[in-house]
Amino acid sequence: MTAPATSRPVPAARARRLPGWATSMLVVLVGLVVLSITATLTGQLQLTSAGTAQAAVQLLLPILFAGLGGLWAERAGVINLGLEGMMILGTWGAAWAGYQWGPWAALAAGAVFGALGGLLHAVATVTFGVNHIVSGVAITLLGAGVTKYLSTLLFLPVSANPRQSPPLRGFDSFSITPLTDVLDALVRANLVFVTDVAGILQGLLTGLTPTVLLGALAVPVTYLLLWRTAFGLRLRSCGENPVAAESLGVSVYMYKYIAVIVSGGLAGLGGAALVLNPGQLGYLEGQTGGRGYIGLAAMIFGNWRPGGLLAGSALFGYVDALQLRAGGDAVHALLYAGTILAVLVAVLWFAQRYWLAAVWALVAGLVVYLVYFFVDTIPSQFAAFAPQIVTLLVLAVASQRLRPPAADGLEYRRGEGD
Amino acid sequence: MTDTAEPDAPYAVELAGITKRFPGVVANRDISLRVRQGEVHALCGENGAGKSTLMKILYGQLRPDEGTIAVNGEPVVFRSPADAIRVGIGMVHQHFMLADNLTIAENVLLGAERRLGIGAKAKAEIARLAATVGLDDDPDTLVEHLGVADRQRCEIIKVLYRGARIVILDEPTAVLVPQEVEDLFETIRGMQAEGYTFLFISHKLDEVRAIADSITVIRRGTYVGTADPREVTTRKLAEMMVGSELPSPQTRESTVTDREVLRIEGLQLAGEGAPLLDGIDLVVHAGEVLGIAGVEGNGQTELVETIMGIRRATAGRIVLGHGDRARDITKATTLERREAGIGYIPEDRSRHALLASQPLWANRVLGHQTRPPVARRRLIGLINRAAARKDTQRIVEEFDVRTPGVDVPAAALSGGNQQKLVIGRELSGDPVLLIAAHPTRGVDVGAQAGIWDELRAARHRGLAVLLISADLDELIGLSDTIKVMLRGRLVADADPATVTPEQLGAAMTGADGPEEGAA
Amino acid sequence: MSRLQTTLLPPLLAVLFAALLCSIALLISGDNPGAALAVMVTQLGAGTTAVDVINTGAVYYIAGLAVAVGFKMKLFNIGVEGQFRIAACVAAIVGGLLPLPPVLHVIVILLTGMLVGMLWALVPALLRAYRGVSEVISTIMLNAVATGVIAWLISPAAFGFVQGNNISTPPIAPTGHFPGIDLGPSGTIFGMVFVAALLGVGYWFLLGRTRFGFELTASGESPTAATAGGVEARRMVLIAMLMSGAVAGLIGLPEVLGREHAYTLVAPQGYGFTGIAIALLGRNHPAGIAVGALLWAFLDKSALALDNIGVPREIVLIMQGVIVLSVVVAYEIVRRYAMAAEQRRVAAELRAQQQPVAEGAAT
Amino acid sequence: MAAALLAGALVMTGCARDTGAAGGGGSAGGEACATGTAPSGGAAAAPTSAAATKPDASSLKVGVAYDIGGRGDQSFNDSAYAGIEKAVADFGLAEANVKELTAAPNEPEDAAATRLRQLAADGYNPIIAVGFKYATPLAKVAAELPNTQFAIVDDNSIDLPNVTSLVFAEEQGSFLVGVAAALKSKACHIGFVGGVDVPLIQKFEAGYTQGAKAVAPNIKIESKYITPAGDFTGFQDPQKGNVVATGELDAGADVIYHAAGASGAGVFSAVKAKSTPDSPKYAIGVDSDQYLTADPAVRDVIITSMLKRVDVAVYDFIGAVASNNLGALPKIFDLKVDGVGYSTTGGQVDDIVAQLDAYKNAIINGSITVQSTK
Repeated sequence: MTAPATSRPVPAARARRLPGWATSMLVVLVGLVVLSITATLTGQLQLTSAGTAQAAVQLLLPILFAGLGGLWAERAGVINLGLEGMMILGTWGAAWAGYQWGPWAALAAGAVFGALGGLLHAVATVTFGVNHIVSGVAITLLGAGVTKYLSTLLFLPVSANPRQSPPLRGFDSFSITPLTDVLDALVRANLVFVTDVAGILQGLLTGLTPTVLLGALAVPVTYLLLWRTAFGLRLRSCGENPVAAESLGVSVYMYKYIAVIVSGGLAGLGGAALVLNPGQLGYLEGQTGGRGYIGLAAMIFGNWRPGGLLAGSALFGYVDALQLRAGGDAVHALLYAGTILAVLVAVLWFAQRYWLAAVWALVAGLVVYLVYFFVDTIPSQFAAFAPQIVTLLVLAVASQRLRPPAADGLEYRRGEGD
Repeated sequence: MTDTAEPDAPYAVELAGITKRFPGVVANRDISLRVRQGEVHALCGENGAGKSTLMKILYGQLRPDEGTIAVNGEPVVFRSPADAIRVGIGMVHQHFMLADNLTIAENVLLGAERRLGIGAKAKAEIARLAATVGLDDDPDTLVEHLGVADRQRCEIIKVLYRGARIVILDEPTAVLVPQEVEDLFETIRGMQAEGYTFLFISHKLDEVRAIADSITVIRRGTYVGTADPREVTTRKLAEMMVGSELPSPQTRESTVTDREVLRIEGLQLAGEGAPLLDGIDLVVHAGEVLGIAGVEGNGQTELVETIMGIRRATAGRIVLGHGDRARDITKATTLERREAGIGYIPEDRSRHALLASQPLWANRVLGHQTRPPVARRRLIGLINRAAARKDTQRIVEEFDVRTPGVDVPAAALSGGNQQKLVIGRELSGDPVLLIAAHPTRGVDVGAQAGIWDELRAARHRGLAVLLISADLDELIGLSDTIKVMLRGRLVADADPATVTPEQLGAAMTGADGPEEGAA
Repeated sequence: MSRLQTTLLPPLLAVLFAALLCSIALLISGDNPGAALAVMVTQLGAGTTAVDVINTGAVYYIAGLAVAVGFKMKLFNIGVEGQFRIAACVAAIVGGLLPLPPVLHVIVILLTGMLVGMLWALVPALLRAYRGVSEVISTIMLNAVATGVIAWLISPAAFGFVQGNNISTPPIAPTGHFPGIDLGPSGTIFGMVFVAALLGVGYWFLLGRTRFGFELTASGESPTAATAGGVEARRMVLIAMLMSGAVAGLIGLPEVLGREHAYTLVAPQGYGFTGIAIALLGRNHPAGIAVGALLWAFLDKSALALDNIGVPREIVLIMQGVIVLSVVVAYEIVRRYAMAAEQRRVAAELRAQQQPVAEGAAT
Repeated sequence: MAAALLAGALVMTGCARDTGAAGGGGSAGGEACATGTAPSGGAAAAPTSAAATKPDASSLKVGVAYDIGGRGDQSFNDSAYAGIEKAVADFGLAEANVKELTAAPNEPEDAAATRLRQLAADGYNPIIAVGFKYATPLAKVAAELPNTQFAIVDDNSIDLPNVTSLVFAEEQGSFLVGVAAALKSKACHIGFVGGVDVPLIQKFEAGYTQGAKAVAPNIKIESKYITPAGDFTGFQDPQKGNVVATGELDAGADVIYHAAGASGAGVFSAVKAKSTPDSPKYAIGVDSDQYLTADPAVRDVIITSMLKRVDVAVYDFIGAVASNNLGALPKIFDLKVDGVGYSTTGGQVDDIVAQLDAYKNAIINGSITVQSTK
């Protein structure tokens, strides 16, 4: 055999890189250092308090579930803009079952009701080839309508309120006490960085519920299922190249159906997490408040990967917790953190000789710093939407590095491939 | 139908009376095919003859409307490719079935995870198979980093990994240069010795005669006959395929003038790593067909798209016209270039040339939306629908587009008629330059001859043509000058009057310059 | 199947299917669907309901058009909601602050609305065109941000005007009111209804008769083919998004100019999302959108009567949801069927003309 | 004034103990919470509601147009209904002659107008509109129908002879619970959670702040709204209510007053979660006596609720219509007419009732004026 003469349209880029887990640890560490410096220098101690961390966990949970739902669907090539609707269905189902049979039933029913919404989306998009976004919008509309109708029918007699379920019994929360006690001591030691890290860890380990654990488990489980099993390989292949998958005997329709139904189920779990949240146990009309869409944004933010999604929803939950707890002053302090980050990024890019990008980062950092310097506090009206603004900014900066599944959102017909 | 079955050994594959209808078309009509175990059986036919459809049926991707399939003597019914794989059939598609964002290992393992799992054991097996087909990349490499030949190797590994004994190769040589074809044939012969059976689909008769043990010819969806490659002549085979005399792409007399129409100087297009286009210089004159030869993926697509303004050159100049009327269009938009008189036949008709669900007349407007007759002369910005219909009707008549009317959607037309419409459109409005990328790809024989005639006629009228084609016969037959492209550079010139396809192929891979003047 | 059939059949089927489904739901919950329908239809004659349907229909129509401009090129402007709200708010502020002569005052308000809608749409347009950020996500985020900006704009610290427990923008002087047609006890038809109709005509002309419309349709049908045909994708994204935003900027104005004469804290929300549903219902066609808008307005306004006979009003929400979902499914089925039929018809006609053709099936 | 002194002492010990928020922030320990003295004198004015002779409402057909949420909201819609029920019991109003309709979220003005017209067309008179969102439509409909009597809760912007405004001095009631909060706070640090940052809710905050400062001028007050104006999800997001309240508790507040509608449930659960026998935390409800309506699990932290007696207003209005004596209705339902007040269910404020009543009397007799804005 003679030496193969090959043409390489895309040069192989195989530079040595840190393994994924190390990169993420590094990112987390840098984030902590920046927050710690900011908290110390601005005096905004809420930035790294246990309470903020704990609130962030509560707030990120529904978003995380919804985002995982989005991840499952989009990895199989179906865009799920109906997450919000499926989440609403989940809240209703969870409240309905939870009221009668307790919190575990609430979780299960939330998942089932969400999955029903997913099934509908699968029928519309996979079987009938309806545009995914269109179907998602319609399902959100329908989900809201159905739950309102059902609540009038079923909750009104028991709660005397058509917009609300009767209160449910929730999970008991628990803390990992020995550890939190140690952390508490560290927090009180009042050492820069140590206190900050301990505070955040303490928040993460306090007030745990099975719902939180489920969320924490769902991320690695999703990763393992989708990236480390044959099932996941098949499912992902439907999102990358369904024609190829079909040619290898993968039942693309079936995997798409499974993915979208699981997606709905996860969104429904997000709804259940909301219903079982410590704030109020029960269904309340409009309580999802767009969290399904935020979940989708968090997933895109996370580059269609579970770890990234976790980071995205954590960022969202964190900023939201911060602005809810400490208001405009804390968001103002975030500007300071933003400046530090911009400078760090600029240094990094200078080191890699991306001159232009580095200069832009510096300019951005300067602008942010000027805002920080000349404004005393962020008006509450803007602070309230800090999470959305942060998400927009991150997407604007990072969108071109994102890599959606190749066949995401495309219509696929069996046997119509080349 | 021949009836020469050996009594003891059952046929590896036996298709009988296969009929498959698509809306408006019978793709396969009562086709029968018998493949002996351990042979390389070629399936020949022109583009659109129904070869791929037949193979998709054998691979379970399509279900026949009528007819039966038997494998190794056992009658089988395939509901999906999984069923076909189970009885030992594998298929390497003409268009690779690979997911770019998955690794080699993942692509191979997909659908065959049960065999060895997806862990280390499976990867070891893949590495072993990779060695046998000459693929030297790590199994964890993303497929997007592989070149064409390596992708094909990856496809063959997929088939082997599944334990296929009967391998369908659908036009495997279409994307390969002659040297790579020779490598492929080596591999096939080696595997044949190990007892594999091959179904080899091609319309390249020399290749078929070189590799096949027996040949089945189909034409327009029907079975024509079976031939023995040792006995049949190429001419006879061709007549079986085409049903008549082969059309020839020969140009008659030279019409080349010394009037420059297109001048490209030092054209550069940056890529992520190596440049996609590197220092391209060329000149096309009025009445000249300049052919660009090259293995796909060496920058032809990028060259065409840069000339059309779809991509922006990072350096260099593109000048349209000559003397006083020369115009630097390097920074012009696609529309401005079209308005300046460039016609464009893209390589991918359905994606780049047509609006599938729009009527023919609306497709006539595309690319001409600012120019009469389809745009109103006085009221810039308005579309003249009546004139668009009328002019579409003209194209339909002049270019023999077979359609019931100009209001049917483009998707309702067959590929050849779509292409004739596109060519008619691109030759409307008196262009000075036509960029034709693979103008006869996926077109039936009759339409192919018609398209060649149109290109010749336009050249005769003084049109400058930049022709890109993977069909070296077409390229040699139509061009006045040929340039060879390799890794984004023009590496050699060739005279179509003397060059052979083999010489061109060598130049395309960079192995050897053709004798008449390497650049 | 004729073109008329492929256009009209799907929505009809969808409405019937939705009605059937809702009837079943009502029967299960022990209500009489016939009575519900009857009371909804009679409601049209009651009070100002008929006029309200027309007025709200006009609002929905503008919303539908705003969404449809984007949909036409597969651009999903989910942000119509935020664009219309912020535009209405700023337009009301400008109208309330500027003392201007009659006609000019209204025109300035209208132009302000369009301009602000456009500016708010500019952000996702730029992000999409230059950074590749999906407009779906960015507009969802911007809808939320718009709420914050509006909250600030109408706060007393900025332009707010406290009236009892309500806050609003400064009231617009009578010179800035858009006169309507007073039908006495039946209500007043907004003058903006005619603007909406004109907008529809403009949309029809723009899309069907102009180069821009052609390029928009081409980009939606096949971005790659459009690019090769000299349509600049980036420019189209920007223009389509900005046009969508400009039209969105008008959605809130019928109510601001014709009734409220200010933008208040309790100004209605959700028209942007309704617009999506209506654009889908009407298949982005100006006449279809009109029918969809009126149907939607009828369902909304007449649903108020359901309270009278104790039927949960929410049944209408289900009905609307089912209509949208089934109409898109129905369109898709009919589209496929029609395309296959068309291919068959073309092939059959050609066969009739000459010998059979088998080409093009297996390329 | 022993109770006040006691409270002051408790506050001081509380401050000394308090370590503030994580990381050593929060209120400085040991800072004295100077306690103002409760006003003295001024006898309590006799409540003026309920006329001497019972009006006869048996011939009336009463229509009610509720705000979003309608009956069952455990808030002012329910409160309005309570007034109707009382009228049914006292004035002989026939239950069959009452018709209720409910608004939908984010509906445009014409829907509200249609609702009112519908009631009028069916012969209901008087018609009560609950919520300020009815203001503009009611102004229009009432002008069209001069022979129908209307009332509107929470709005006084309509100047028509057939429209009666039923507005409340929420700031006065909030003042009293502010007093209660200051007296009950051991950390000299209290909190307020508003649902949506709108003028109506700002009135609650204003009164609360003034009341607390009247008791303890140096008191620290955390104040936060869940959402800004226009984003009405703040009234229906208990999760965020919980986060906001927890934030205030973490900042050191130990009594939280909410005016956040359904999000208040989250406030209660936050307070309940942070409350320990050693350092109890308290919550104050709003509108109705939330000790009675909240989830039983959190009731023990609700020490009082600011009462906004929509029921009284509705009841009085129906009585006034029945006896054709609308002029006798108060211009504003304030402390004087028991239009606002505080609840004592649960007995947790029994120890400070004397002081609360002293402030109440001072407000009624005018020696304290409560501002409705900050």
